[in-house]
Amino acid sequence: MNVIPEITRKSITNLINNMERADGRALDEYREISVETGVISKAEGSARVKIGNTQILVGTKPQIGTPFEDTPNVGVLMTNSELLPMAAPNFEPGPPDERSVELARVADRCVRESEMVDLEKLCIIEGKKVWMVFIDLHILDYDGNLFDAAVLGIVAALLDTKIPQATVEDDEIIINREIMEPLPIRDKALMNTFVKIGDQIVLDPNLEEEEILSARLSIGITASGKICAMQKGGDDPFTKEEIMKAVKIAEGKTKDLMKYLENPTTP
Amino acid sequence: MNVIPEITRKSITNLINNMERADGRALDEYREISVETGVISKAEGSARVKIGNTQILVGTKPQIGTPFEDTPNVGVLMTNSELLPMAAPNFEPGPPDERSVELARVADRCVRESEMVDLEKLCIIEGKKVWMVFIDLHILDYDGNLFDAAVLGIVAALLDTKIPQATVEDDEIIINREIMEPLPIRDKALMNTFVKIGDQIVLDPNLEEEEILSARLSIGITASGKICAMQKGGDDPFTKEEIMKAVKIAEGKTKDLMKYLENPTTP
Amino acid sequence: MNVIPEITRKSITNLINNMERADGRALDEYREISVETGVISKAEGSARVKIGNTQILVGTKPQIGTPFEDTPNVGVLMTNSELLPMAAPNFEPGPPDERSVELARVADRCVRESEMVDLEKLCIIEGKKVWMVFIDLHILDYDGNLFDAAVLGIVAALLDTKIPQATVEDDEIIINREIMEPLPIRDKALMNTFVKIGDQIVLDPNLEEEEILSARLSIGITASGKICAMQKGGDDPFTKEEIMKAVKIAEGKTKDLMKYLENPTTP
Amino acid sequence: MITIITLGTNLGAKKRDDGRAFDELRPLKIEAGVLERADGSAYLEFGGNKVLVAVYGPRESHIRRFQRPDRAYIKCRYNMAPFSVDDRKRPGPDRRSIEISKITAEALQPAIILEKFPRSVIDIYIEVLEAEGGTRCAGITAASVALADAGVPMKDMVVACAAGKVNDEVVLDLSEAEDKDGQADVPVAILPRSGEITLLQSDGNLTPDEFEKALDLAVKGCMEISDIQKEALKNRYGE
Amino acid sequence: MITIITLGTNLGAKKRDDGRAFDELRPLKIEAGVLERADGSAYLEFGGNKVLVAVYGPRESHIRRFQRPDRAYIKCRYNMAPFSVDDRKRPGPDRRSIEISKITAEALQPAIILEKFPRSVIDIYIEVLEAEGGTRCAGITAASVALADAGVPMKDMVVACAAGKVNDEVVLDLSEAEDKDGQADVPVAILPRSGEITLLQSDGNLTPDEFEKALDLAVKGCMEISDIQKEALKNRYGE
Amino acid sequence: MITIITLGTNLGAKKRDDGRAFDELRPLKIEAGVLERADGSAYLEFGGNKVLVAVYGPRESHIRRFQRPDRAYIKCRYNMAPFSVDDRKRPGPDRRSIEISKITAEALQPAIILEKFPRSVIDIYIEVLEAEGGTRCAGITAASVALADAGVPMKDMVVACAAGKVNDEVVLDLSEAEDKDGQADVPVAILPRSGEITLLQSDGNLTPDEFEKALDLAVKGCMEISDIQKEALKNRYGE
Repeated sequence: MNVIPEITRKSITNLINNMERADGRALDEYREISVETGVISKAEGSARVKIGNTQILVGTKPQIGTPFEDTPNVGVLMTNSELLPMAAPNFEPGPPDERSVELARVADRCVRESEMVDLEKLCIIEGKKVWMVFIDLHILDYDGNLFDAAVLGIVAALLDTKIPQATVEDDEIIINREIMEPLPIRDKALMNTFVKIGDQIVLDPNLEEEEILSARLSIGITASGKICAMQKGGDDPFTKEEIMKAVKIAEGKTKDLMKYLENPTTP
Repeated sequence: MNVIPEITRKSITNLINNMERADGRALDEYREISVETGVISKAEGSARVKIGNTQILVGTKPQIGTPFEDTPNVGVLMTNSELLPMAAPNFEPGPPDERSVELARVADRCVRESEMVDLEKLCIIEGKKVWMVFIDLHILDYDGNLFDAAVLGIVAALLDTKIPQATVEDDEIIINREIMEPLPIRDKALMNTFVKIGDQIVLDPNLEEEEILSARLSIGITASGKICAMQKGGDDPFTKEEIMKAVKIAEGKTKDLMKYLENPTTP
Repeated sequence: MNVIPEITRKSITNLINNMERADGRALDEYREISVETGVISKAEGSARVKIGNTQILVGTKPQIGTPFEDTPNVGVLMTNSELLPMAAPNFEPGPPDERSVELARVADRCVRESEMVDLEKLCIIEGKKVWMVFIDLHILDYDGNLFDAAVLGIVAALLDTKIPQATVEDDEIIINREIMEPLPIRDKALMNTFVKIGDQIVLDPNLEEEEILSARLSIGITASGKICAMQKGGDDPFTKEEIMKAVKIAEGKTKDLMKYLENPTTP
Repeated sequence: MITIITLGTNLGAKKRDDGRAFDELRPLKIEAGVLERADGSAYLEFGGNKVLVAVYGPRESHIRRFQRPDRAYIKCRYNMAPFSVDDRKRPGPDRRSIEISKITAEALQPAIILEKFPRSVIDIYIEVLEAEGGTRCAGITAASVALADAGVPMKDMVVACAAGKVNDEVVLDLSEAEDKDGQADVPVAILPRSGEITLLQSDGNLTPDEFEKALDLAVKGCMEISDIQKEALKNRYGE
Repeated sequence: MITIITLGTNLGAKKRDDGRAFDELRPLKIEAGVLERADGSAYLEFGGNKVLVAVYGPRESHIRRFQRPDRAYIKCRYNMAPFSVDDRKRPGPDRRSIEISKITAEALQPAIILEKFPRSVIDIYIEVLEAEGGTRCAGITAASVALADAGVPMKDMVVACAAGKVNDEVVLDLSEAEDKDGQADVPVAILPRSGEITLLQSDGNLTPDEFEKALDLAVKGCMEISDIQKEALKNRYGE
Repeated sequence: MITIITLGTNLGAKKRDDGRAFDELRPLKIEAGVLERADGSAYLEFGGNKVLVAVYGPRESHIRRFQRPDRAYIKCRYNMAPFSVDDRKRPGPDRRSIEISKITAEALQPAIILEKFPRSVIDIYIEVLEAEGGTRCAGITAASVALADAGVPMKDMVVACAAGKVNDEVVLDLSEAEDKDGQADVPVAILPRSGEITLLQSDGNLTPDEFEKALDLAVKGCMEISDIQKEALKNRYGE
């Protein structure tokens, strides 16, 4: 548990109540964002995302596995997240804690429900073998707003991912790593996270803002304008008006964010 | 570790030395007992048992699995128990502790050694596939004497259990959930738990009595009058005479208890 | 963490700086060594090794398993070690800690890299089934120098190991326990451990010496004179000269140690 | 114990697979004070869901991680019984139950007057005995009753209900079958007095308009369930 | 170190598969003081069983869970070596070893004068190096010797032995093969001076009469083993 | 950030599979101060290896096991990212990473002035983001830069490099392919000022002469890398 001094809390809150932020941003403004892809050669897809000083590395690894019984012809995305102890002084090594689990599950739902990847095309032999794409979030530096960085990183890494050609001959699967094919992509979704501080709703909280938030709302929106995920957090409630205002802002911001996916830096 | 005040300990012990109990029962008398079956629709068998304020929910789930190598034509009963943190102020969440393990293993032995279920009839393909019946003990409210409640609950749940018809055609197993068959039942066993307090042997201890017991003896007896399980616990010894006296009482009490299995309440 | 009194530390160090040891040994002298094999009938190979009061029991168990993907025609040795809580007042029950892991891994590398066992002969069906030999180190009494005792025990146990004949007929493996064959042995290696105390390099440290060592060096050497493993430990550095001196001594000492493998006691 | 079947208001409209109107809840019953040892407890049946909740506390915490100098700490454990679902669930927490435990604690917290009990902990144990869609909302609703039964001082009694989208229609309180085949699920918890929202998730695909409609419908469902919560307490404690 | 082969008293009677009479123990040997670091230790071979026990303490406990204000706490760990059985056992506790550890502690406890060492712990580590039926009794018997070797003050020296039913006969001290094919197994531990019973389990099918016969037979076996325990200590410490 | 390709001195000699001379390092670049939250950090690319190191401390330890009355305690965690290798690695420590964490701490410790910070802990977190042979040496080299970046007082800056035997030749700095097919690998860490050795392992088959040659070659490689470490710090902090 991080404790922020009462005086800092007050000064940040007062600023925000006056529609200002300590780092000079507008209430609905993101910090500087960068997206690099293809950063890990051994990963079939990878992306390094920075939002301000928050830094996440995402790598994907496709493996052949067995489909779930109730969806025999559908591939699988598996999202894991590690809040590395390197990323913040109070993160501990060990199995994922509840924050890490929530992050991975919300990011996973946002990507899955956006139907970004055509999972049926990842089926190799119905009921028997499908591609399982492992998505690992490696949180390197934590300065707030992991949700938006995580989803941005996952989407960039999935767009970067190539899987080997898999063909079936005589009930045997032949993997040809000479022919690498991009994932079957249909749509894209990104996430916008708002927090309530004082009387205001503020976009993209940095760490200091996260530590004094009273409530948090993350909204996932597809390129086609659908809400595909939402997650409230924090100890205080929202009014319906606050929620609908955040949805409104998110619709616009998502379009801006999508641009970072178009020309990612490659190392 | 629960600590009971010395004065309570003394008053309970004095009463018992005078052949009386704080709740008015005779030394060899059970508290009020109720047995309901069919309480969980999604479980293939279930029972809710109350002995006094002790309350246990038992559910069974048959699954197809591989038999043990040394018993290739025999199905399997697997008993697990969770002392839920809801059941007592000092129960902690987490993997089963030694009390929970002992409870599950003693109850399992009592049911298994009674040969209640004809496990050979649960074989589907010898050496390859058998029915494994998972029996889960969910301890909801803990007011003493979990052993007797657990065995009563398991036996009631097994009597309530229906498994789907499984037939073999061309080395494939066909499960027909339209035809649900009862388990092949041969005998029944129940358990009677005695504790030593002061100079006496007392049946069906409630929580207060358990906390001051010096020794505990649980005896499993079949409907056909065989001793199928026994387990001593506690920090003090028993004399042989005390043990044989408990066996004697248990023979009679088991017959009384069996009646609760005949017409269980259904919700 | 064991703490040794400063006065003991000084007296041991002074002795060693004068080329003497508290138990009268020369600096390059082992304590009394004994090797017994065939001590556990249910293990396919076993050895009990004592170096001074340090006592280790090693048992081997061959099992049929799947080879690693990159070495499809090669059997597997798996070395595990348990620093049993019985062996020292400060050993705790639980999963292997870093000392135990290091011990098992260094001993494993020493034996594996010596190419003592011809692992290709442990292949049963290429790419599908090989013998996996589990080697379990059971540390019973800990008075220093586990590395050398562990390797001596493993090598003795492997020399003692018999595996059942496995033949393949119609893609089925037939295990014949009537015909037990020794492991295919090619070479042997043993380990010599040196510690730096004061200005000197000392062989075979006992517990007291281990507790005041500034650096540790374990050297594995084969019967054919090759260095097959080396591991430095401890908080202080070595000079190159110290390392080469230890190598020199180890070459001779290994030959002496090998004699203990020739006529092990059998119970 | 009281049972209610909400009849819904658009009776003439198209029906759902289980015959309910689009804005109709499944049958619901709540009973308070069902356990002996717990400080407070509640049992709830909601459609095919069976949920049991026990509350212990506020009580002293001996674990520093769970101590707050100025208020009580809410610890919540959502757990599914192995036999509560079609395929046996392995005992112990999984990622889903860890997330639900976290958001359930956050959903209940705004109602509880935490400042009264510095350094103490309130344990909420939610056991799903049988699951048929909507267990997280059922757990929150039952937990509020168990908190009240335990005498924990609260500003209001949190209540939860989901709405969602099935066959392109926005509907209230998805059953298990509807959740599986549906297009979206929006679980919501509110403080009924102020209408403020303490839990909000959305899973699926909704236009902003559909989302608003679902949110409004879920809030309406919450208000109906809130009455049944109060009845359960009245039933136990009188008016 | 002493070895004894009990010859049994009904030599004319039907024999068992391994040639023993019905009331005959397997060969047994016990050695005290076999480890350097432990405060007390004992090694026992009983038929094909090989068991090593170390005792540490009474010593200060830094874990509050293991502190009692008025007496010592007995911590027992029964463990099987991976190579002790035909199919390699995975290292670490399983449900069987957790139960045996618990009842072993309870079996030994009545003999130990715990009040002398408030707040301290006595650790008993039982390692089954080779198992051939009857390891829990072998562990208890060896642990008593190790406790004595450690100088732990005791009222008496607990001793354990099983009886059971094989081929419809009540027999003493079941071997692994007899345990597997047998009809019942009754492990018993006693305080030999008073004859009181500190461990009792029964697994299988017995009429009350058969049970009583088995119990008597096991107690008789315990008394014989008790003499060998004492010899082992005399052997180490003199009369 | 600086990049260097060591050309090696025996250019006329037989080359290796990747074209390097026998005594030639892979391309190496080190950058200090790459993370915001950590007290010190460094990023290193060495051939195909990518390693990130963060240092926290010296800081107070609240875990007694990690407190020393007279000096700081070094805690090191070497971890491989799941995507750093061809087949996804399961998250969490395995036996290999536990051993490497231990010897890395021992390799770095002799350089750090521990006595200055009694009862405190210095946490070193090494993340292998991509692995291509030689990650333990890369981790140690980068960790030294991160420690310096964190302002931890040190006598010297530990540096590590491996030599080994491939195709019967002693060569410097084995790549992943060479390590796999090679005959021996000898990772070495030194204090460059004194030339003393703080890490030494050997895995494979070497005659004593070959071993000495490999050790000398590894030390030579260390000295070259040491210059690049210093450049990285100069680059960040100026001369």
